[in-house]
Amino acid sequence: AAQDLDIALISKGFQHQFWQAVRMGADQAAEEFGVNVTFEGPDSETQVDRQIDMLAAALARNPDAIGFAALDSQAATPLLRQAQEAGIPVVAFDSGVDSDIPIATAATNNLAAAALAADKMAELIGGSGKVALVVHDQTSRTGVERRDGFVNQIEAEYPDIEIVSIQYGAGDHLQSTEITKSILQANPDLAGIFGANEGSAIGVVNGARELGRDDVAIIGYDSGQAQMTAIREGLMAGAITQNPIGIGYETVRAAVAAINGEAVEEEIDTGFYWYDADNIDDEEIQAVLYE
Amino acid sequence: MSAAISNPSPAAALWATGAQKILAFAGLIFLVIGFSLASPNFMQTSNIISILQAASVNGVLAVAATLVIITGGIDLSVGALMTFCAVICGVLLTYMGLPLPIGVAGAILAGIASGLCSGTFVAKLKVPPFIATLGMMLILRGLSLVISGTRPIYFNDTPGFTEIATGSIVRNFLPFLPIPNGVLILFAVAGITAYILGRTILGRYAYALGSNEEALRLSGVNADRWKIGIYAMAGGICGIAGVLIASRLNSAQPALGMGYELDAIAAVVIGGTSLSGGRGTILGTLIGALIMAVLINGLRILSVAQEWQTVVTGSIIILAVYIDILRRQRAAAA
Amino acid sequence: MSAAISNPSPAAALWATGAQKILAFAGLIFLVIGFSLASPNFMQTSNIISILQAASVNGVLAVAATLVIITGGIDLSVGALMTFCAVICGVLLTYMGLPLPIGVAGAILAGIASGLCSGTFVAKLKVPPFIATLGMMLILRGLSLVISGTRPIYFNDTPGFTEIATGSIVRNFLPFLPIPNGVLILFAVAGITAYILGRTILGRYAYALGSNEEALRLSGVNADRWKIGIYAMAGGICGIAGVLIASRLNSAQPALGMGYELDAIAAVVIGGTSLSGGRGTILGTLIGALIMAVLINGLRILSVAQEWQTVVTGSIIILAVYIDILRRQRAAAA
Amino acid sequence: MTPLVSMRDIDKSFPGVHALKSVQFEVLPGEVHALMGENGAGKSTLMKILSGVYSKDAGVIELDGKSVNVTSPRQAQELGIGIIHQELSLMRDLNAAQNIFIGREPRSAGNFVIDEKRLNADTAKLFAAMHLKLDPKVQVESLTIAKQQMVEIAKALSHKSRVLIMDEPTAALNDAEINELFTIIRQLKAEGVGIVYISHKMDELKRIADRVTVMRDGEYVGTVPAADTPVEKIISMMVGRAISDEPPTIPDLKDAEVLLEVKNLNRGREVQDVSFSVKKGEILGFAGLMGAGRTEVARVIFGADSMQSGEIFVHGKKVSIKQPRDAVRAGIGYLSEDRKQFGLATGMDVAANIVMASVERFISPLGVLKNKEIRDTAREYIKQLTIRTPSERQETRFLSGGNQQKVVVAKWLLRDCDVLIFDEPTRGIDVGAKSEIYKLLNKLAEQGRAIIVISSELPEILRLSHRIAVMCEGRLTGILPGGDTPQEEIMRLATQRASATTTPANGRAA
Ligand SMILES: Nc1ncnc2c1ncn2[C@@H]1O[C@H](COP(=O)(O)OP(=O)(O)OP(=O)(O)O)[C@@H](O)[C@H]1O
Ligand SMILES: Nc1ncnc2c1ncn2[C@@H]1O[C@H](COP(=O)(O)OP(=O)(O)OP(=O)(O)O)[C@@H](O)[C@H]1O
Ligand SMILES: [Mg+2]
Ligand SMILES: [Mg+2]
Repeated sequence: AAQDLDIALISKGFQHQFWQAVRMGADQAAEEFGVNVTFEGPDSETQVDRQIDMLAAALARNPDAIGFAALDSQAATPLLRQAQEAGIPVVAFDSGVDSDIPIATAATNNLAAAALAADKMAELIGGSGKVALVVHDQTSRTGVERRDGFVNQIEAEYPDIEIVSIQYGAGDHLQSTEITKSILQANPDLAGIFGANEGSAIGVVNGARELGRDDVAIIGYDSGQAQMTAIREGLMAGAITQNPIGIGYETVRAAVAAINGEAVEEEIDTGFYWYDADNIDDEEIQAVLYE
Repeated sequence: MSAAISNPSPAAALWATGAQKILAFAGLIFLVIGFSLASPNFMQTSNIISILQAASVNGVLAVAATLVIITGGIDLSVGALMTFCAVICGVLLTYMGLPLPIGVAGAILAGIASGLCSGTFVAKLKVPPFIATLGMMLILRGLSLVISGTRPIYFNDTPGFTEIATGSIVRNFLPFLPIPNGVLILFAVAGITAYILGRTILGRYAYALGSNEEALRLSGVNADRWKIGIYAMAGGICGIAGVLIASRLNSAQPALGMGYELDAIAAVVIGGTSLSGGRGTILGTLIGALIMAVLINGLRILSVAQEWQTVVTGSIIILAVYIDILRRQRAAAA
Repeated sequence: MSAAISNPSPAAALWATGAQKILAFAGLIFLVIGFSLASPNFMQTSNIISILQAASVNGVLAVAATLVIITGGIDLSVGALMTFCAVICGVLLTYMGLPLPIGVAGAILAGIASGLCSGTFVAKLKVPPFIATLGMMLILRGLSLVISGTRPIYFNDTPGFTEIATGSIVRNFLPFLPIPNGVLILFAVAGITAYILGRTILGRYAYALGSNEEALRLSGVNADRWKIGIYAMAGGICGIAGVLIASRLNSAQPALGMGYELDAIAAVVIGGTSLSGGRGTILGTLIGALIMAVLINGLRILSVAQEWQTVVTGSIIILAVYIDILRRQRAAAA
Repeated sequence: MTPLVSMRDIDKSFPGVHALKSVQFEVLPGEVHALMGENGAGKSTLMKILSGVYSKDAGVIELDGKSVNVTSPRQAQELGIGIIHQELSLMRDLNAAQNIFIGREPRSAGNFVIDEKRLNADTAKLFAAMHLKLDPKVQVESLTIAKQQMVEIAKALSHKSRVLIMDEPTAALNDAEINELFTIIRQLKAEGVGIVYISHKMDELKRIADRVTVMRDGEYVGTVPAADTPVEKIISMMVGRAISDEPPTIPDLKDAEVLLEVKNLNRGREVQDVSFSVKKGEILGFAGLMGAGRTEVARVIFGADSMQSGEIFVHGKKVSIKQPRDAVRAGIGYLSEDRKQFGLATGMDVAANIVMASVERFISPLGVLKNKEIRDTAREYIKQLTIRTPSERQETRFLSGGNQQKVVVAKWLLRDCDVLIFDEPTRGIDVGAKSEIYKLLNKLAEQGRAIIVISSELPEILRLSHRIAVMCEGRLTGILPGGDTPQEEIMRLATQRASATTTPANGRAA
């Protein structure tokens, strides 16, 4: 019976490892609860309208529940209302939806997570010096929140740290590599760089390695094998990880509960963690990392 | 005149062109039937409307691209220009609080202005259209971010703005068929452009430019001016697309539109317009845009895994065009 | 045969072509001087090497695109094919644990196979190159995700793999000039391709195809077969680009490569190759790729805000091509 | 003697056109067999079937008495059938040598690398044998049509074919080059090569052909010996009626208004200090050898190329012409010598091309086209110029060469200019149509227009011109009276400086 339940997850991205980890968590839950889950997302976090089309197609399928990570909450509101009218429960994930329609939200607090990265950066460079950011996107919510979370924390707490450059590499590893190299070239005395998502972080590591700069403190975001290796090898000081598998899992779990008419927790904080060479092998951390 | 020339009866000729036109839809009909059989959820009013709506922005952009392609050029800036116009609209309505018609007019004028630039680069400075519009694409992409302050601009203060694309005038007359206005706008833009291409001097010169620009010039026509005019018209249509997408998202997203140019051009080419210029129709472009929208929607409805969706889309695009080529060959041989 | 044909002395002619060639670099030199004056950090060995390295992947892709464009076609699949070949390389080396040369050969063969497909679609099925390679782009993009299991594949088990692009043989001889191998590979690929274009039958027929395909056919040449051969060669070069990028990132990233096709084509066109086919040089393409790399690097070094970087890049691309057009007109008039 | 080639009952249809109806044709070894017929008679189509470009719908082709099936150009080449196509089919971006040996490049190093040295040397040899002074490495794009035609001929000769088809090889050549070509043809004849010769120039028949086959409307009319059949007979076989050919009656234009006056026109080497005037009702012929600069003068006057210095007066008023539009506004029309490149939008239909220069006349105030009027006008001109086309909606690229030319003529007739410049107006046009165009030009002059005719065919110049301007190497070397001016006088002015070919001009200029 439950096997016939159809849950459509519309995420913000697809190919990136973070989203694949979310998908993995969703698949785990799907297996556990015996439901069908589909997972889709646009090619980049700027494609708001493509995501709307995906949501519309998912609605046309008439699923039993929808999981949605909004690129832009407002743009999706009419369709979400349509879902509500059709009695399809909506679970928001990743970064929430500004609306009262979702019955639950499984998300990371990106602002707080990036602020933690800023604290760690300050600690690593001794509270003063120049730092730069390589961010994946200039307009998307995750990009903006991680940038602002980091920048605001630095500005508020560490007056001796100067942010000299913020550039955007679309999360493309190669582009982020080139960006990092030019930042280092332009600022030979740079003390640290923050890469705001997986692709950006790996690009930062690559760029520093290609220029032979092992004196720069690098902080990453999310996980993936490359970042984990970089942390173990000492190229990267550490990174913030969310709990993508948990996000995916919780989203599906909440959806199933809602379909079955059970009560669901409204705010499911999936949390974020700092990990570095010291704690990377801890069980608690390993549980939230993905290869 | 030689007796060898066969003169089929007018009725037969009419029938032949009719059949010809229907057959041009073959790929589309084939897809629709296929998906209808595969999933009961496909052939439903609400889904058909979703498809039309998904086709509307790409369709309008494709109409703009068709104009330029017919002159033998190419327009890579359509997506970026759409976004730029949406941002302009947002600035006028939300930041400056001007009334709605001014916002819409401003977006269209911005499109025309940008088209004038591209057209001038191409016609006067002789920069190849690919480069001129690639440059414009980058410039507009940057300017959209600059003007908007890299933030989406919301239209919450302009009531009725979302109605432009998502409201439905049709519903008032046919309650069971709530076709959104955005779709009507697509058909209106397509219809008007088809008329202009087929029946006016601008259209005539567009085809002549693509067919043999030098011959047109040597016929004493100010070819450059007309070419600029066509780019400007294409720009204006992108402005309409900008309003459409802004209205649909109730916001101007300054980073939107990357890669949209290829989708638009794909719709044009699937619709049978030649990239070397001189030939092409708006009807074909419309069909091309619909084929793409149906395909993607259908695969989603069938819950095909996303990585396979891409593979299937690519294959079907090639196949659709190949079938169209075969059909033409048959038609020419018959 | 009229006396109007002037016959300048060979020396003068040589000088004229020499000057001509140098002038083709004008845009590049202009940019380099400009940035050097603007920032002391620009003109440094390490940065020049960074620029060369940044140009290497795009440069190799642009060389592949040049081949196809000279035949009068266009190749939108170069970026996706690069990624696909990188993934194939990863599957062979990491998943199957085969030795390094087999992985590299496999990537190049995968590229050639894909080129054979595109070429067959274009030459045999008469699908327009734009559509055939757009379709291939989507197919390859999807297949890369499918084959890799939507995960990056790391080359940690293949020691020496990263050396392919990031190691430096030159350093052994010139310790102060650690030019990475990736840059050497770019120059090698460009040199060999230039030789093939200029001196072999394949090259001759590439130009002939772009110039007047029908005439080539009427001359009794199996135009289709040669065209397929050229697409295959372009595919093989994309395979090399795939190895290059995989080596540089020490991983095959299955989602990489979007938008790379436009960058590659832009480099080709900035380098003076005509999109209508029949003319173009690899040297020009190299310069085009370098202009783009210098421009972006320089703007970043100057810490120009990213949104303005895009605007400036767009303007300079248009300007560079416009200056090149003026230069040619002068040269033709003189 | 077994014929080298024998074609029987050949049938071919195109969409809407039955181009060949059970046609027969044969060539003997060592024979020059002329194939004649009006524009659109099917000559080119028949030869394209023989050379493997088109496939036949029905019929037999025999080579040396054995039935063969020619399916591709390559196979035709292997069978020893070579062809010079009517429409130039060179690769613009390659040089002359590369064009000539395309597909047969001499190779070195593993059969893949081209031996460019030998390629150029072989080409140079070929050119020398043709007495052609041309650099093998010259880009064909930079050559005039005439020189491109010579390259085509060189290419066909290099094949050493047993059957050589020449589809209007002389359409763009001057007398010296035609003589050179004929020498080559005689040489080939002596070697036993069979030659198919297509031309609209009647005088060439007597000089070179052994037999003549005439076609009309896709049908075989008959084959006659060239020597003892009067030209009139052949013409009447072609058109089904006789055509008269009277010299011009030169009107008295002493008091006529000067419509166009050109003073000290200069543009590089091609146009040096050219001054002349044309009166209302006058036909001024422009004679000269290939590359003399006549086309360039016309293009400069028309604004297609910019002038370096000079003045142009229309109706006595000085006009500034910067682009063709200015010229057309001033009442000047120009019919280009290269219709494909400059005259026609070949992808558009006949009606669109005819009204191309006058669209503004067929629009409502809002810019909407009056399609019915356009159609009627097009039909009128199709009838007037007997343009052979299934309808005014046929794309011009499907028309035969001569009919395409007529479409361009129609375009300028419709535009109704005061001054009309016709550059090689009858290139590739059959005798019937030619005499119609002559009549037309005369009528236009009588209506009070000023006409300039540029032609490389002296008989045409003599037949039409009221005055004859002669050019040589960019200079106007003299203006002669029309009527009975001897050809020698024209040729003397046309060759006042260095000749076009390596051998001295004497005896070849006749
Ligand atoms: N590819 C084609 N498609 C359609 N019609 C064609 C095609 N080629 C030739 N025709 C038609 O076939 C007929 C014969 O044309 P062809 O070119 O053989 O004439 P021609 O005798 O060579 O004339 P000309 O002296 O003008 O060159 C014409 O009516 C022409 O319009
Ligand atoms: N667009 C051009 N570019 C370069 N050279 C040109 C161009 N047009 C003409 N020429 C050259 O100018 C000279 C004059 O050519 P033009 O065509 O005016 O001569 P013509 O008398 O009309 O001869 P033809 O019989 O070849 O038409 C020739 O040497 C020709 O090569
Ligand atoms: Mg012919
Ligand atoms: Mg001429």
